Amino acid sequence: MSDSPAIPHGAQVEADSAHHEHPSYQRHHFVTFEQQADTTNFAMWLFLLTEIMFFGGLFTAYLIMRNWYYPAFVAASHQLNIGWGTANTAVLITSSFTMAMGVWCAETRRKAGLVLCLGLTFILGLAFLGIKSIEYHEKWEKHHIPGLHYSIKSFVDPASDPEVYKSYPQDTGLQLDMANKTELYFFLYFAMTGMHALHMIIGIAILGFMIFRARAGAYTTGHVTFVENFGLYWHFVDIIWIFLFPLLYLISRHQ
Amino acid sequence: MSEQNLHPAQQDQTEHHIVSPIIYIAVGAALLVLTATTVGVSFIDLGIFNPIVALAIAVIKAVLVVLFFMHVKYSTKLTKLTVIAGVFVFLGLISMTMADYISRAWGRW
Amino acid sequence: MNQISPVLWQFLVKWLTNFALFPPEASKIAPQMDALYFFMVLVSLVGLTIVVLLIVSFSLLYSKKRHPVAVQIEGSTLLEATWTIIPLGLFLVMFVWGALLYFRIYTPPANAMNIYIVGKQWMWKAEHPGGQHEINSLHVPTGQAVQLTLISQDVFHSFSIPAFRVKREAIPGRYTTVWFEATTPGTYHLFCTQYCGTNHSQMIGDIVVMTPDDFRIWLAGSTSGNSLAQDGERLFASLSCNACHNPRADSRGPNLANVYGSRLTLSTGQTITADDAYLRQSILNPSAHNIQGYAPIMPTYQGQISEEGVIALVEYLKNLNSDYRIQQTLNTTELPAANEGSAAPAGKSPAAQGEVKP
Amino acid sequence: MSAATIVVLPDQSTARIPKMNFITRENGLLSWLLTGDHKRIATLYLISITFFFFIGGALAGLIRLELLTPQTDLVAADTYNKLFTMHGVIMIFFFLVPSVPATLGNFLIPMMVGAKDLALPKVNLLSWYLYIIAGIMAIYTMAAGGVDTGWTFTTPLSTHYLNTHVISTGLAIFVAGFSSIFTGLNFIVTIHKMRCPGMTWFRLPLFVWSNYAASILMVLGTPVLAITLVLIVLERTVGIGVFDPAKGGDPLLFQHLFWFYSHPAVYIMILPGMGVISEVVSTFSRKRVFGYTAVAFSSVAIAVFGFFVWAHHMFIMGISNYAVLVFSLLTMLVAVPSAIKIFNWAFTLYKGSITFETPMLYAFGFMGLFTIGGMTGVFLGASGTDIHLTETYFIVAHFHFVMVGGMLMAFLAGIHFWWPKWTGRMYPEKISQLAAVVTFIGFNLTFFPQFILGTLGMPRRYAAYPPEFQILNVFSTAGATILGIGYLLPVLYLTWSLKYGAIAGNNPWQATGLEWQTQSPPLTENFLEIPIMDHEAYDYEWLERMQQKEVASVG
Repeated sequence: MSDSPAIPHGAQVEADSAHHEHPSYQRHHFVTFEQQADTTNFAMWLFLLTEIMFFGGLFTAYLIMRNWYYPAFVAASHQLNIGWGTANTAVLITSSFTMAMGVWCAETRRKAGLVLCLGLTFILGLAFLGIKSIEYHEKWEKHHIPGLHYSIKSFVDPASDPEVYKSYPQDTGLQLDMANKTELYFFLYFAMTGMHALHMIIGIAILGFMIFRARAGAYTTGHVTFVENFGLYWHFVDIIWIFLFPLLYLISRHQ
Repeated sequence: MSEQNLHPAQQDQTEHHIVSPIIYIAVGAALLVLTATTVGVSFIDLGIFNPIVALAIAVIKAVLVVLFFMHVKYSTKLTKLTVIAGVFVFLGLISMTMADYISRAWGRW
Repeated sequence: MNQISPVLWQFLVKWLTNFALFPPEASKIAPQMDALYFFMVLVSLVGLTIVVLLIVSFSLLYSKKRHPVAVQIEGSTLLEATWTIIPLGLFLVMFVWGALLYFRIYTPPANAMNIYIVGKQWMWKAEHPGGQHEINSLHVPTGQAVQLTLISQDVFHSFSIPAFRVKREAIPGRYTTVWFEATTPGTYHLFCTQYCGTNHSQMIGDIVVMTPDDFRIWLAGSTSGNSLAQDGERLFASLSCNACHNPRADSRGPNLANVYGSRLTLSTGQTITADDAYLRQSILNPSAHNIQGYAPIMPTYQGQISEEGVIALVEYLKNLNSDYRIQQTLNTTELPAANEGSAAPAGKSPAAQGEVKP
Repeated sequence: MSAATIVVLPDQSTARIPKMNFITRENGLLSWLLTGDHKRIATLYLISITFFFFIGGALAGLIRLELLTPQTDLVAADTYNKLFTMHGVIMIFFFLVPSVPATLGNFLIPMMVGAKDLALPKVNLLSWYLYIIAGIMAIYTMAAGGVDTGWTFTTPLSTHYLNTHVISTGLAIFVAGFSSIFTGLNFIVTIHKMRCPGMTWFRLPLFVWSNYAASILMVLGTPVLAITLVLIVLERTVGIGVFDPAKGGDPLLFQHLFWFYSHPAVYIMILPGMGVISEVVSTFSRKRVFGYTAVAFSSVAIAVFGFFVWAHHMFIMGISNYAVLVFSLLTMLVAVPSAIKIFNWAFTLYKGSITFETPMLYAFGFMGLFTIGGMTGVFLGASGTDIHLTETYFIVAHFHFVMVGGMLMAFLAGIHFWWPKWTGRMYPEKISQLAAVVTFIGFNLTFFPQFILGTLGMPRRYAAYPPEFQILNVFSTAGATILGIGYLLPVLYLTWSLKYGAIAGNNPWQATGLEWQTQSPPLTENFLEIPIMDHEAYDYEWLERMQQKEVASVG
């Protein structure tokens, strides 16, 4: 099988005699290594489908609530710092790019490049979480954590919040009942970004493990499936953010 | 196994395609430019079009990531179908739920 | 039999006298519902008979003994099309028929008498427009369309009258409606059918259907003094609603006379019909519908008025067809001082005096 | 019953269970707990779901006993509420959803497609461990005092008005959900990527098709339930308000999200059962399934339409009229593929050569009961009659006809059909036929009166009820007792057969599936060498030719 030249990573490996010319990383129940790679790739895609639906419930809730309590969602969204949001988007997109490059390095068997790319992705991922935690901290200080000493002061009286009021001087105070609904916005904000951050944390943990293994040369001998599939996961997390960013930060900028 | 009887799993396999880094750089740059665009546009008051433009740009970005970073452009039909199925059901959930909420306001008839 | 076991005999007699196979038809919609129901039963029986007949006759005809060698048949497009299209057609008939029925049950006629129903764990409270309160029972006349406007104070409940073939969930935070026209006097079951906690099965009551004359007597005999609208009027005054909502030229809020049923223009430019749900929403979540031309200063009364209080207010506003009444309340705001302390007429505890029965 | 039979057993005096098979391959508890073999995991699943089935069944027994009299005399109302809640949770999430897929599907799909194992054996094992963790959490919940929200977790009741173990139950279902996601994912990947040479899509046994359809539902539906349960847990712990009307949230949103999973879940439960019926009906009438393509595509159609009918659970809850129309129409459409299947199975018998072994009896039971269950579903899908019948015993009877009359019958049909393959031994035929008949009678006696009760208006989830409903409830309870015996019998004789049953040989039913062409119990690798599929599914002539060839070569 593996003597077919069309298959770049059919790697001539230290084949044991029982399993003629099968690479060591091929599981026994697959006929060929390509089948294995294809299978795990497809499985990863299906897993991402479940992830789409997992976030789907939150997106649905967000759209419905935004539709209902539009002024509250607009006012609450003005609390988010577009600067940090943009920075984070850029960071995440860059990390996606380095991840894609990492996959390329693995495919073309560039060990140093792979370690570098994974390392960069790791650092960018941490940077994203760092910026996110700055934003979370700001919410904490302003008492915008739902369910926990939540305060609607900034929404009833926007002038009491000079930083935000500076950028949105057109904001008038919300009536009490509508101001209360900002808590829903912040809950959904924390649920969505929190769930996203959780995926990032899991991703970063796996990245750490991968860097360790990549230094040992595990992914540059033709067995790139793991790096590729992790790449899919990482890009998926990126895509979620690509939608979260405009929905949470941008679309209410001018309303 | 016999070489004549190709495993069906292999029939819809494409040759593993390595995407050139130039494409990655181009896509990465495009994504950053689109991010800048969407932020920029959000500072212009377009009324109802602000969310539409923002989401349209987000969709373009997502499609770029899916096609190039995630290699779907070079993948089998099966992968493409998988992505489409996921998006279809996701949109089904959102649109049919939203349809109930929006049409409630239309009154009885 | 009687000699063998008197106990068993008693038991059987008790059973058989209590035994029911089909619910009484006591509303105008019930026969229509049953027509569709029996049509569906018929279709099901025919379908089931066909399936059973096929299985039994094939089993007999083509058992291994009689028919040792099977004949391989690929399928038959014609046959398969038949049993795709015929069921589809039947299901579509049921769909249309069912939808017509659905809209009939949930679209009250304009002249319907409105009764408010409040569900709470674990009782039903009914509020008649005349101010009669009932708990776990509902008196209705025959020959008169009755609309129920339902709301729940806590969790989902479901107001079900099997004899009328109607049912509607009472949802927290939203009005739902259902209507019926009773035809046969008698006492019927009222069930809560949506699981609502520990004593769900105790949330039952009686629907008492009376002739119009009896009903009038009952109404007169169980009045609590004030009509629902009058309760609302007091509340309107005690909450000082009239401080803003009055017919003066410089009033801070829109004048509410004749507001019910009118088209209103919101500050967003949308128009909306002022129905029960709208009025309720405007009292509890006023910011959801700011009226064009008025500053959004209306405070929320969420948590300050009970559902019954809101109902009284809504009923008051519904009947408010002239400025005169508001001016009256303006002049007499100070008068009902005794009512000042308790924000809601619920404070007068309809529970205590409501269940006056004829 | 006809004496004619297709059972062909090897000569019992010389026959032996093959020394080398998946059971004897390795020994010791660890070899089972760390196995990657789909057949061993299926066995683990079979034991675990049987355990949960009898817990759920015991709870059902208590429910029926309480309903023997109109008063709350056996248990108090709150205990009764816990009983039916735990019955629902355990039966749905710990028995019905994993029943056929995780046991029979796990055992058979790799063999049916001619693979050595599922595509992702470790994920498969993980899925079983998740199931066990979830099961332990569910049992903990019961031991700690139970939960009384009803399996539907209606908000705001479940979030703000009850003080029982909602969180641990929610998390248990969350974990069980991931177990089922991984099973479904594994099946889809296996069916796409692991088919043996020659195994085209239209040569796949219909069991594979229907499991494939169910897997799609599992993969795309379950995550929505997962996030909904996370929101419920957050609502209880933090008080987030998305489902709380007092804070501006919407309890109907919960209903939407919950039923987005829980309606397709019904198809997750029934589709694999339909697959079993296709196999059994074909085998015992020695005939290719009538209209293979139609049956295959009807499974997929059910899966696709099944996603977009969820709001028919909410017709009386105040969703918009337009939504009612759309969802009611789609519900009618989804009923059609089920009708197609029923008639196709019935016509599979036409000009067949039918025998009446136990699996076939169960399959007949399925066809009759599922017809009733499906048709009564139409009563509930038509928006008008739904008003009167929903939330009453009619709906209880309807879904028990589908789930118990349909799915459980199919499960038992499947267990009896593949038991010889699984264990290498036959069970006593006469007593198993008796069990099938007892189950059928008990079932009808239990659940048919409930249709009448529902029409009368008896609400579901009532611990006490008006006295005129008693006589029908007594019938129902009596039926439940018979049904209980019907379910206990197979446990006894199947366990007995493990040691004393006749040796089954490779293919006791003369069936055509690839799984029957290997030894019983199979090897760990399933086949000595990867099979090549050179014939259509259910090709009995091919089987005959092959057997003649074998006889010739032996002779």
